[in-house]
Amino acid sequence: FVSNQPSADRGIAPVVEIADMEPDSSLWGLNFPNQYSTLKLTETNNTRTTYGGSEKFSRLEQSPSMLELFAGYSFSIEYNEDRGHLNSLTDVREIKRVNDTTPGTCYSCKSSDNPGLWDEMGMAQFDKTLFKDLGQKISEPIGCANCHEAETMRLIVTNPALDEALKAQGKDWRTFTRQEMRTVVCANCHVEYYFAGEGKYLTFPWEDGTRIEDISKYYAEMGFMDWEHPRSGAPMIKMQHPDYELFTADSTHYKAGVACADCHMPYTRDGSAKFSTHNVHSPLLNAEAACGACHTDVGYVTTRVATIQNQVRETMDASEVAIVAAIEAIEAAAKTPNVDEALLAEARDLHRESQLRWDFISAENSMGFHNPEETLRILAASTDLARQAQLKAVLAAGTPSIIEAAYNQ
Amino acid sequence: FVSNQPSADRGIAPVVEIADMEPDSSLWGLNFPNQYSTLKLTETNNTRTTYGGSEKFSRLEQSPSMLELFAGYSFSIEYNEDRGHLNSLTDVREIKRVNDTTPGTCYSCKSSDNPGLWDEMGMAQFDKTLFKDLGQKISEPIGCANCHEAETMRLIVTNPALDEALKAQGKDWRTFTRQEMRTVVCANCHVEYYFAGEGKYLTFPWEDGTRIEDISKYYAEMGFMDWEHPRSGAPMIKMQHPDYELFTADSTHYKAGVACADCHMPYTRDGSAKFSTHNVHSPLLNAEAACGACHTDVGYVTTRVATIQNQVRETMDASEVAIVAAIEAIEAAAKTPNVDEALLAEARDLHRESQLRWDFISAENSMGFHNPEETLRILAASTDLARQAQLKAVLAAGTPSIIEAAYNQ
Amino acid sequence: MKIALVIGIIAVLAVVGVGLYVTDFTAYLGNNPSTCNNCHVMDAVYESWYHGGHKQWANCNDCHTPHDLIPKYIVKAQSGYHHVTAFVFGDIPDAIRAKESSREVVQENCIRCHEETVSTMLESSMEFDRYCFDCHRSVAHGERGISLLPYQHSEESK
Ligand code: HEC
Ligand code: HEC
Ligand code: HEC
Ligand code: HEC
Ligand code: HEC
Ligand code: HEC
Ligand code: HEC
Ligand code: HEC
Ligand code: HEC
Ligand code: HEC
Ligand code: HEC
Ligand code: HEC
Ligand code: HEC
Ligand code: HEC
Ligand SMILES: [Ca+2]
Ligand SMILES: [Ca+2]
Repeated sequence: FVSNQPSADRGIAPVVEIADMEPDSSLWGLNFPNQYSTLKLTETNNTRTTYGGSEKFSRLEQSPSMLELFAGYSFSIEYNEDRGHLNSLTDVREIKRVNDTTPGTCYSCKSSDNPGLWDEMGMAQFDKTLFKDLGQKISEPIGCANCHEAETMRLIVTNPALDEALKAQGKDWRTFTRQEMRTVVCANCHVEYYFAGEGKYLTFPWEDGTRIEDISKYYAEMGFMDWEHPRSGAPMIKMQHPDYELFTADSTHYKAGVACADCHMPYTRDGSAKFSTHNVHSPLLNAEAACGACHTDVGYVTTRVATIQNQVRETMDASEVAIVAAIEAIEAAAKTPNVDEALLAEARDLHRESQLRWDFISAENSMGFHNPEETLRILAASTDLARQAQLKAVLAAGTPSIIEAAYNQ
Repeated sequence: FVSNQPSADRGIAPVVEIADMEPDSSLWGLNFPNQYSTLKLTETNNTRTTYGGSEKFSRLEQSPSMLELFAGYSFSIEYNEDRGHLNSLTDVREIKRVNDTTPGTCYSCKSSDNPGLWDEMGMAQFDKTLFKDLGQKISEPIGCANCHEAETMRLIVTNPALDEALKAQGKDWRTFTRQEMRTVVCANCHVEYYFAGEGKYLTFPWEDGTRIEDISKYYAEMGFMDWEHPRSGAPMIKMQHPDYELFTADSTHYKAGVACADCHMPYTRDGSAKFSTHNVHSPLLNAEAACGACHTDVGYVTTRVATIQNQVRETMDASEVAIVAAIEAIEAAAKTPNVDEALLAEARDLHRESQLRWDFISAENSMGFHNPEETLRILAASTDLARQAQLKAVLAAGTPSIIEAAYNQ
Repeated sequence: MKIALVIGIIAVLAVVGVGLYVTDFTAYLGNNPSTCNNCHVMDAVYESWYHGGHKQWANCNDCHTPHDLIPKYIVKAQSGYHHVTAFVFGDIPDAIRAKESSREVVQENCIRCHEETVSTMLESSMEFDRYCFDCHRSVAHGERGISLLPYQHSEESK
């Protein structure tokens, strides 16, 4: 089973030939109706879970402290809960974070037209093109071509940025096992990324590793920042959906050989035909199938998820309170006459380091379940750093008076 | 569905009648040679594991910051790694924490003579008697009588303090199932406790619940303290081996119905018949039997234990650094002329709250494995509170100068 | 009322009829594991049993049916009915898991074969209140019971 091949029992023999990188999923659907019809369901899913689900609610209204944490950055304008794959195109086009200067790079993970376009124009050109112009060429949401090779139906890396990031680590996905690909295929998109240089070249910050400490080191060494926080003046980094990075950081399930697809695309029965459901969403909505294949007691595991997510939510709330307190202290310190600039800079660094750790967990999508221990370890560090930032601000100002008001709120 | 009637061909027929609460384990051993001979092994076990094991090393040398955290309290004099049950009497008598005023209560969990003595003199009298006097009556280490009822051999609660603590929660152990008793029997001793009033009456602080927040609330409401920290002046609480409290706080294994005895007393074979090994120690030393029945891949689970324990150790180190910093800040603040006494008191409260949370995990014996998520949640809170204590001290002093030296160390 | 009754009877007959047909009835009076595997939904458990620790010692019925003659055929009738109706009316659970009743049957059989080994455990004056397979999760069908490929072949887990 070392070879990366699709399962033998596909159910149906091909009725039509599918062109390489065919963007139109409905054509693939003629050969594989079960997979196509289940993928279609992702368009209309709308059920909410305690911390996730498919309803497009505003994450900013859900946790208002984000307005202070993301102040001055596009994520404070509009930031919603994610939903099914077929909504990718609609949602990226409707989001207010996009404007006339937005690069085409924003389409990278939103359409099955991409593999063809990357092949035709190259990723550098793709990313250089403005979002509004590139949009002319794009009409399909996420589809078969983002995950499969038409001829063999095997799972492949379609995003050049992932191919390059793996190379940078000396890895070649073509040597991966089928079970590994059941996780890596999601890494085409469910990963932290940034835009390198003027060309807004899509890049994954993995050169030093995929742990939060490695990523923060990578950004620090290249002196990268997404924006400057208007109140603290710190050079900030925004983290985005590091689902793959957190899950693969020695989590219980990852080390046990479990793949993303095991939980999010469990095998389903249609009569006697067995296939992977392509209706990808929260496994809590179909726990019987998603967890039941491995856990005899589904009630037990879903209850554990609730316990873990509540522990994480509570710990994350504390981090948010601490970071906001740090921002206020630094802002006030900066206003004090003859403030110690060196210490102030240290305080700003601590703010950056604290918030990017918090965001690594906040932007991740399982409220910690993908890797509970790593999640809580990171949040503990985030709060510690935020409190140190607050203290450094006081040292910089030379007087605690700057925080009295804020502190006693 | 499984009959409890002694089956026709009984393994070992009782050769001697054992008196109720018989202190001498060797007599019980005549009837149950396997259990006795394995219990004997606990006397000589001496293998160390990464964070535990049976070697009697000094925990103070292992983590010197304890000298600052326990300053002014007996635990800063001598504090060793625990070892096998048969060493209980030797170790309690050798430890330098004991002096002429030490109450007999310290024998509560160290000898199989206790059930008989509690029955004869009552626990109030037992606890009132001085350690050095009560010692005359005690010659046996932990033994069968601490866990079993002689006539039926079933597991029972032998420590009156546990019986009372359960009653206070409206629970009656006599109604517990066998599987529940396989955990509760350990709670005779592996729990946090304190000495109530002049009579040093052994009490478990469980009236509001067994979570750390419940316990801290309980002590706060009764205004209890174990000692005053000489440097911070805070009213401190020492936590002791809350193995039972942490494990039962909705841990993965507890919710899955696993009991202490499952991992620490796995079944072993003597020829054909299985019996529970009574050689209780770190399961990492016999993982094949301790974990292997439930987890086929023993390598996987032991590696996970290492990962979890390292994450916990790292997070606990951060808590210790923060608490020491808080102690230094409060000490310095107290020395400043016209310090704000109200704020100083708040800082001391924060020190107490922070350290008792850290100690709940530090005094627990699995380096977090018994309940990884709860452990990390608690440590995150501990560090947060310690940093707040440090800041409060600065506010009380009215100047950050008090911490410059300490902070930049 | 009458009609309902008639329909009811017809329905039952239909089920039994189909049952006899799809399940090649006489085969189920026997003990051949492959007969269980007549159903694709039994593939996973058959596979896991085939590769599991007990193949050389026990077949399906050694564990899944009581061993005093009469109850055996009652259980077979019951489960056979479950299986067939579930099959015919298509309400096959997402994850097929043993019902409490089957667990008890299996437990009796574990003990039947291992009585001597477990005598000490069972002699306790308190009821032995758990299943053997709470611990021995892998003896029968592999650690994850019905867990499907490719998980059981994954490189990571080895
Ligand atoms: C062991 C099962 C499991 C594995 C493996 C797993 N997940 Fe999840 N995932 C979950 C659970 C449970 C949630 C929480 C859902 C909720 O809160 O409603 C979740 C949530 C998510 C969400 C958010 C879903 C929502 O409701 O919005 C995304 C996105 C996601 N996972 C992606 C991934 C990716 C990518 C991988 C692999 C790198 C992965 N998951 C691996 C179980 C799993
Ligand atoms: C081509 C890019 C891409 C790939 C490949 C991809 N995803 Fe997604 N995924 C997205 C985007 C974009 C969204 C959000 C869509 C939206 O909200 O409009 C999303 C949403 C999700 C959600 C949330 C669905 C909901 O209803 O809340 C889950 C869960 C998820 N993906 C899991 C996976 C898993 C598991 C894999 C791999 C088997 C995977 N994704 C592969 C881009 C991708
Ligand atoms: C490397 C892949 C990748 C790139 C590049 C990317 N996204 Fe996404 N996007 C995702 C994934 C995966 C999700 C679903 C998970 C989540 O929302 O956290 C998502 C979700 C979204 C959503 C729905 C949830 C929300 O945030 O409201 C919007 C809108 C969106 N992206 C817009 C953009 C924009 C604008 C850009 C460019 C600045 C961009 N994306 C770049 C992968 C990507
Ligand atoms: C988000 C990623 C993703 C998208 C989009 C996607 N697939 Fe899949 N597909 C998978 C994964 C993961 C598997 C499991 C592969 C394995 O087990 O080797 C899979 C398996 C399959 C299989 C093998 C049989 C099975 O069900 O396990 C077929 C056929 C298939 N997909 C067809 C399609 C078609 C047709 C489309 C478009 C309508 C599509 N897929 C879109 C990820 C995807
Ligand atoms: C492909 C197999 C597989 C699937 C699917 C799976 N798990 Fe697990 N799960 C495991 C294994 C293996 C472990 C590790 C412990 C063990 O060996 O039993 C585990 C452990 C756990 C634990 C204990 C870890 C902890 O932190 O408490 C929980 C809870 C859990 N799984 C929940 C879930 C949930 C919820 C789902 C579905 C969303 C799920 N699992 C899907 C195989 C699986
Ligand atoms: C799921 C298995 C499991 C369960 C259940 C369990 N433990 Fe443990 N225990 C461990 C492991 C693993 C360690 C770590 C040993 C080490 O670090 O060497 C440990 C450590 C300990 C230690 C310290 C051992 C040493 O090496 O010094 C004590 C004491 C202990 N446990 C008592 C208990 C008590 C009391 C309970 C029930 C309330 C319990 N354990 C439940 C697995 C378990
Ligand atoms: C009568 C009190 C008492 C009871 C009951 C008791 N313990 Fe202990 N346990 C102790 C004491 C005291 C020590 C430390 C002995 C020493 O270090 O001298 C200890 C040590 C241990 C150790 C460490 C051994 C080593 O080698 O490091 C483990 C593990 C342990 N106990 C587990 C358990 C479990 C599991 C149970 C229940 C089945 C249990 N204990 C019941 C008092 C008790
Ligand atoms: C409620 C039961 C209980 C009481 C009361 C108790 N102990 Fe213990 N003791 C234990 C357990 C359980 C252990 C093993 C776990 C551990 O060391 O954390 C232990 C371990 C010890 C050890 C060996 C490890 C070490 O700390 O060096 C010494 C010595 C000891 N106790 C002395 C005392 C003294 C002195 C007192 C009275 C002040 C006392 N004990 C009261 C239960 C108790
Ligand atoms: C630290 C607590 C403890 C001590 C001390 C102890 N036992 Fe046990 N014993 C247990 C536990 C827990 C079980 C498992 C009971 C069950 O499964 O119902 C047990 C089970 C037994 C059994 C039932 C058969 C078996 O092995 O499971 C016998 C007989 C027994 N013990 C005899 C003794 C004898 C004799 C001594 C003294 C030499 C002794 N025990 C000391 C905790 C203890
Ligand atoms: C009586 C059965 C039993 C015993 C004995 C047992 N476990 Fe578990 N273990 C479980 C169950 C049940 C789960 C929950 C996940 C699942 O459903 O498989 C689990 C989960 C785990 C997990 C995943 C949780 C996490 O936080 O990563 C680890 C690791 C683990 N066990 C290690 C051990 C170790 C180490 C031992 C021995 C010291 C042990 N277990 C003994 C039954 C057991
Ligand atoms: C007619 C097709 C078919 C055959 C033949 C078959 N099964 Fe099943 N079996 C099913 C279906 C469908 C289910 C799921 C429905 C349910 O859970 O009741 C099932 C469920 C089960 C279950 C779990 C539910 C329960 O009853 O506890 C067991 C155990 C089981 N089968 C054992 C067997 C054994 C043993 C044999 C051979 C003697 C066998 N099966 C032959 C179709 C079949
Ligand atoms: C050694 C005893 C044994 C043998 C032989 C055995 N089983 Fe099982 N079977 C079990 C146990 C134990 C379970 C799990 C019950 C549980 O965990 O709830 C089980 C569960 C099942 C289930 C339900 C799926 C699940 O994991 O709960 C089915 C279906 C099943 N067996 C069918 C079969 C078939 C068909 C065969 C022969 C090919 C077979 N069994 C052979 C002991 C056995
Ligand atoms: C038809 C008789 C029979 C039945 C039913 C049976 N076994 Fe066994 N089992 C055996 C034989 C024979 C062996 C091999 C010799 C030995 O170790 O006793 C064995 C071996 C074992 C072993 C040791 C080898 C291994 O695979 O780990 C365990 C544990 C075991 N059985 C548990 C069980 C459990 C649990 C059940 C019920 C789910 C069960 N057995 C049902 C006959 C049976
Ligand atoms: C608390 C967990 C637990 C439970 C419950 C349990 N066992 Fe075991 N069993 C074990 C352990 C651990 C061993 C390994 C003993 C050894 O190898 O030294 C074992 C060994 C065995 C063996 C011998 C295996 C060999 O290698 O020969 C058999 C047979 C067995 N068990 C059958 C059963 C049966 C039947 C039941 C139910 C009546 C049962 N077990 C219940 C934990 C358990
Ligand atoms: Ca969502
Ligand atoms: Ca020890």
